[in-house]
Amino acid sequence: MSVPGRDYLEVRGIRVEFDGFVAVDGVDLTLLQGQVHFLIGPNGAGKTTLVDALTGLVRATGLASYDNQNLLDRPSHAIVRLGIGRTFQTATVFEELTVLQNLDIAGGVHRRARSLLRRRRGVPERVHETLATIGLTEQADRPAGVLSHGQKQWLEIGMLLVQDARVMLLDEPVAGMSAEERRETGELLHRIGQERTIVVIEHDMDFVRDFADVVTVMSAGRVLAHGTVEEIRADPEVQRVYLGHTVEGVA
Amino acid sequence: MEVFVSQVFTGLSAGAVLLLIAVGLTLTFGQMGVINMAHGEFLMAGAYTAYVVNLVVGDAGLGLLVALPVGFLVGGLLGVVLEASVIRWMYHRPLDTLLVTYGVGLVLQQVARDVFGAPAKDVPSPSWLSGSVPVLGYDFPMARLFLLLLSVACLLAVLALLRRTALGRQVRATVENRDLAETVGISTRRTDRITFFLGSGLAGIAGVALTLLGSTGPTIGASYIVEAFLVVVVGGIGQLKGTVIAAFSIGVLQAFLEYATSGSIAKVVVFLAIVVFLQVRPQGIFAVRTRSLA
Amino acid sequence: MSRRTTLLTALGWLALAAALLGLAPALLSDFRLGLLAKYCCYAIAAVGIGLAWGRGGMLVLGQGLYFGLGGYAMAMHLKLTDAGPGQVPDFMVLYAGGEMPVWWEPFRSPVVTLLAILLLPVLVATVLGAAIFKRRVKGAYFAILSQALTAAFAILLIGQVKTTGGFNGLNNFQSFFGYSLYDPVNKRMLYFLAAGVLLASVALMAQLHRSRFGELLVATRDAEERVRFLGHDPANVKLVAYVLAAVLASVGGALFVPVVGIISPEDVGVGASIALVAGVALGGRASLFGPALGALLVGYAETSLSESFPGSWSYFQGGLFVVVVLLLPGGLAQALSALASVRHRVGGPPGGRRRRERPASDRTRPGPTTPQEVTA
Amino acid sequence: MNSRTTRTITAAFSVAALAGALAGCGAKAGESADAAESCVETDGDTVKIGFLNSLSGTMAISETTVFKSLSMAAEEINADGGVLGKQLEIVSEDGQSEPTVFAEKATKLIDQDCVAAVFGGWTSSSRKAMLPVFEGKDALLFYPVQYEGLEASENIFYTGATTNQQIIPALDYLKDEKGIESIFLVGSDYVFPRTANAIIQAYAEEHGIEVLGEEYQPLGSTSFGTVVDKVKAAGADAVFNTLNGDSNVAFFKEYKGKGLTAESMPVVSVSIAEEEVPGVGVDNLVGQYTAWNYYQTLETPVNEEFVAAFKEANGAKAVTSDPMEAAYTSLHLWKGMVEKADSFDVDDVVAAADGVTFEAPEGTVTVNGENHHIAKTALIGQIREDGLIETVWSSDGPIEPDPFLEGYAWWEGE
Repeated sequence: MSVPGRDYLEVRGIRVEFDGFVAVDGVDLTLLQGQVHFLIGPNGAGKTTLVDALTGLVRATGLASYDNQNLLDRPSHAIVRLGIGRTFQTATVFEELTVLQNLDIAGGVHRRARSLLRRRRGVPERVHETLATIGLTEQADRPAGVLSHGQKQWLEIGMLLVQDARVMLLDEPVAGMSAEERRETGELLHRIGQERTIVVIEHDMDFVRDFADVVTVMSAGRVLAHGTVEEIRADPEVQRVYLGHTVEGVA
Repeated sequence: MEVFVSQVFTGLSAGAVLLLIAVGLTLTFGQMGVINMAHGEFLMAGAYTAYVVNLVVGDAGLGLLVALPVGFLVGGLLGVVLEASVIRWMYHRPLDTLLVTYGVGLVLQQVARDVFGAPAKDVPSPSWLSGSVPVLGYDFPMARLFLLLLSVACLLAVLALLRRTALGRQVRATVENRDLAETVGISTRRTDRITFFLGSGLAGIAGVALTLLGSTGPTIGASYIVEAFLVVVVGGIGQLKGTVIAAFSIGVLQAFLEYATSGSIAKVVVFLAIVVFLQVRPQGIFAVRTRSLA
Repeated sequence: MSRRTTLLTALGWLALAAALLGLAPALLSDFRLGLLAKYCCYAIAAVGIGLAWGRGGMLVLGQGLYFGLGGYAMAMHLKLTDAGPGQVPDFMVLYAGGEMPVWWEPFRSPVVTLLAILLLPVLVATVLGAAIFKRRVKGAYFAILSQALTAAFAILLIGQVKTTGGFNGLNNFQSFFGYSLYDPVNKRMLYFLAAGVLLASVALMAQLHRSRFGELLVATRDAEERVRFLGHDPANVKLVAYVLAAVLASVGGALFVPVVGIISPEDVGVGASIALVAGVALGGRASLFGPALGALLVGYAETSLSESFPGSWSYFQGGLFVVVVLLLPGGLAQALSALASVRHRVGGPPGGRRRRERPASDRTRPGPTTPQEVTA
Repeated sequence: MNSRTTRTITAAFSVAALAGALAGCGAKAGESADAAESCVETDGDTVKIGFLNSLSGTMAISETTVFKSLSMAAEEINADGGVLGKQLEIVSEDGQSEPTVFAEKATKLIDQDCVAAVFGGWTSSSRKAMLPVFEGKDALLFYPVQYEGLEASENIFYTGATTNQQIIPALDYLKDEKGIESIFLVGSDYVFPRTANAIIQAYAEEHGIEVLGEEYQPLGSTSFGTVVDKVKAAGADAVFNTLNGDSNVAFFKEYKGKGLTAESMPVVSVSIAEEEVPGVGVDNLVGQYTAWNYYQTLETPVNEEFVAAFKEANGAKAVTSDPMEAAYTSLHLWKGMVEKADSFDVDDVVAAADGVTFEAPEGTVTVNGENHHIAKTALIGQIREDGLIETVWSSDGPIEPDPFLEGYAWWEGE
């Protein structure tokens, strides 16, 4: 069920500048549905800033087209309403709300204003499904604050699912997770990635190698290379600038 | 032309008063994100210090000169006590600090009322500050001129302290990035306390100086505090140059408006103008690019 | 919200209703009942502050503005009905040569007046709130702005002696919608009205607290940026809470006028506005009954303290802010629930546990977070 | 319990509350409600009276002294055998400088404490706030401060000056003695200065005096730079000052700072009495004028006794002033009325009021039964080096009170 214009996110010539410092310098990317994209690069490469630009957090010039709309013209919440969701480096869930309430609140975008004034009755189907998908069914009634770090990340991803985000931009989702949790997260991403565009910013090269369909390497605000894990490994430019001295996992 | 000159000077001197109060606020607000509503009462303490010193010394001129440093100490010590007893526990709750310090202010006002009595006290002005000097055909009252100079002097002193000393570097580093400052070995606790001493001490000086213009009563500080905060907000938090511009522009704007309309209308218009201004620049005149501000 | 909480809430509400509508009228003299009616008016405004501040995280230091809008609208109507059709209020005859400004004219109609009491605050709060929240002015900035606005409003009122009664305010009302205000029976009626409205507004809050909107508001308070990435504009969420708080303050002010018999700039200024916050802080800003009970308690304390020790009120109010906000940010509600060791859930006391919201990347480069970071 | 039940209960209660409220309704407007029965207790050896002054807040500065002189009067009367043989029992309440509180406390004094009369109030706003309370409950208030006139309540006795006993004589003085041709008006922004200045405008027009400016500052304002600039630029022959409280300090400091003096441009103030002079600073005030009906320096035996007694009670540094004297007088006048009526009943007291006199420190005062004000002598004073005020001019005997200025053809209500 491919909706025209909604099966890819196209980025052309995005540029972000802070007081003369160019953080993102003309990035072009095409992110297709059904693939798990990884965005890697050294600190300061501009990965998070790029995601910030795509989600309306920083001003950027260029074009980021999704569903025939230019994202760069819109405020954050309107971008979300187009079906683009993101997570942050530090998991931000509503710690005083329960897991269930966290998921439920994420579904709010699709509710009409009047229903907001009513109390929640029963659990919406989508929330149920999501609880199962992210494996938190048993924690449904516990405050999100008591979840483990990994579980909070899953909850965030779950919130994106309830939101029905077609594009998910995940900023280091497995940082601080155990090996077991990483594996589960990776599988989760592949499961939900079938019908979605998933973009993951990541430093952990094992994780990248195991789960990436496509990898984009950024450096100094530019795209250095783009391709499968194997192609990236083979790219001499990447090896010279980046892989050679920092990452042993891929080289 | 005459009106223009007189209103510019009147406005500048009113701005100087605001500046003197707001500089201290900018320091504490900027560095610690703390909204100290008791700042006005530190000012009041400075004014009463001038009154007491004058009684002790018995000479208006000498009294003023003694009262300025003593007022600085009194204000500063009150600030340190407040910081150590209350504010340090609340750095993560800036909004609540506002309410707590408002409460402290109420108590201090009532203490002043109980100690000094409700009637306003007059602190006699030194003879060398009575009368006026002609500037561009305008009789600039000596007292106001003194205030203007004092306020500029205080500002320069603060700037020198921030720019030239090790302490100043620590303060600026803390404003810039508190966590980073801590990791490079700056004791932010100590820096906070010193900044609070400095900011509150300036309020004390402002209080001493204000006795030249008006009476000394328990509510003298409360009458300035809202405007002083607006100056800080308009200037951009933690931005001394913004504070300076804001204080003088608000002072001059008010002076002209008041000349054209009335005192009440001028105040209302200035307040509304500030709200509109913040629409255009929610960050104030100079935005700070730092994440440690609340 | 669990069944048990719902039951407790309902029982608490019934107890409050029984106390206000049954116990109080039976036990109190007319004079004391009149005072209680006044506290009820404050409490109605306090309920709104509980929503905006406790639940929404907006420290509204200027609710006097809305209290005054409702109060003055009501007062103008009462003055006009006392004057009689086509006539001009007494103070205008004395101080303005009998000239009445045009904008007084609509308040002759009781319907227009009642609508104004409800809609004026909606209008003003929407315009101000939209301007403020859309520009992401929040935290301390917002508190200071709201305070400056109410200060400006009070100064404006004082400066317009001929149209607002100036510093004296509006007073000397004879009747309230046709009922004599000199009759003690009618004064009791007013008490029931104020108490009834208070109960209704608490009930409205109960519904809001457990509604999805209530959850969204708490979420916005605790992590505004995160809410933005749920596809909501936090400005709108806050705006709704702010406007509701404004309406409640306005209604409180409107009832205050016949109950107390006067409205003056003193009742709407900076001091009066912060005094409203005092009760909310004491009772528990985020709790359901806290703001109302706190306001009633503070009102009572003010009266009884000032009757026995003049001047001690300042110490009490000041001390209350220091002790409660510093040590008991959740107010008496927090103390009670700590006693009952009930674990709090949604919207438990936020103080002390609120984290600084920093969702975006955290690096040493000039970050992407400047516009919304300034306030916490 | 589910939410529907809760909601139903809520609705039911709200309706019940509303219904209860409406069902319990009493008199409609215009109908006479059952007049509240007075609960004043007069059978015992004592009778209660209420003092209502601001003992906290901004007005405490002035009103505390009124409270002291009222207390002194009560002690004197009690030592002298009381009123109709009953000792006075004082119930004191704090008005907190807020009109709303004044109304509330007045209600308490009347309903709860059942006092025979209340003494106090200072600002116009406090009086205006209390007026409906006293009229509604048919009780008595004695108000001791000069005010803007245009009022005569059946339930209030005004023992301070009305405008024709203070403002108009001051203008007469300026016109006849000082020969001024122009004047500048400065006041705090509230009803007394506004009304006073309206009267001055009308007077000036009638007598060919030019009003060169009329400036107001919010109450409590201390920024007078611009105002004094305007005053100076206008260059009037005199300034009429109706500023209140702290504003006077800032105004006079600014005035002096800009080189204006009592010789070059005299200021007549109507709200600065002996009590306020030290706060404003004698240096700033020496030589300036005031308009009142009493000064501490009056050389009459009654006043010397009054001043001595007040210093005895409150220390040698204490000074006496017009409002204090008017408050002191008000209690004695009430005593006179009660004894003339031989009753504490409000209606009897009011009926007996006309013509009651008292040898007050300011001279003989007489109650006008029609408008409830008292005849007083107007005195223009000049502030001396020692902070006291010296009479420089006085009216020819007591002036009959005329709160609505009916005897002045040039005044038509503004």
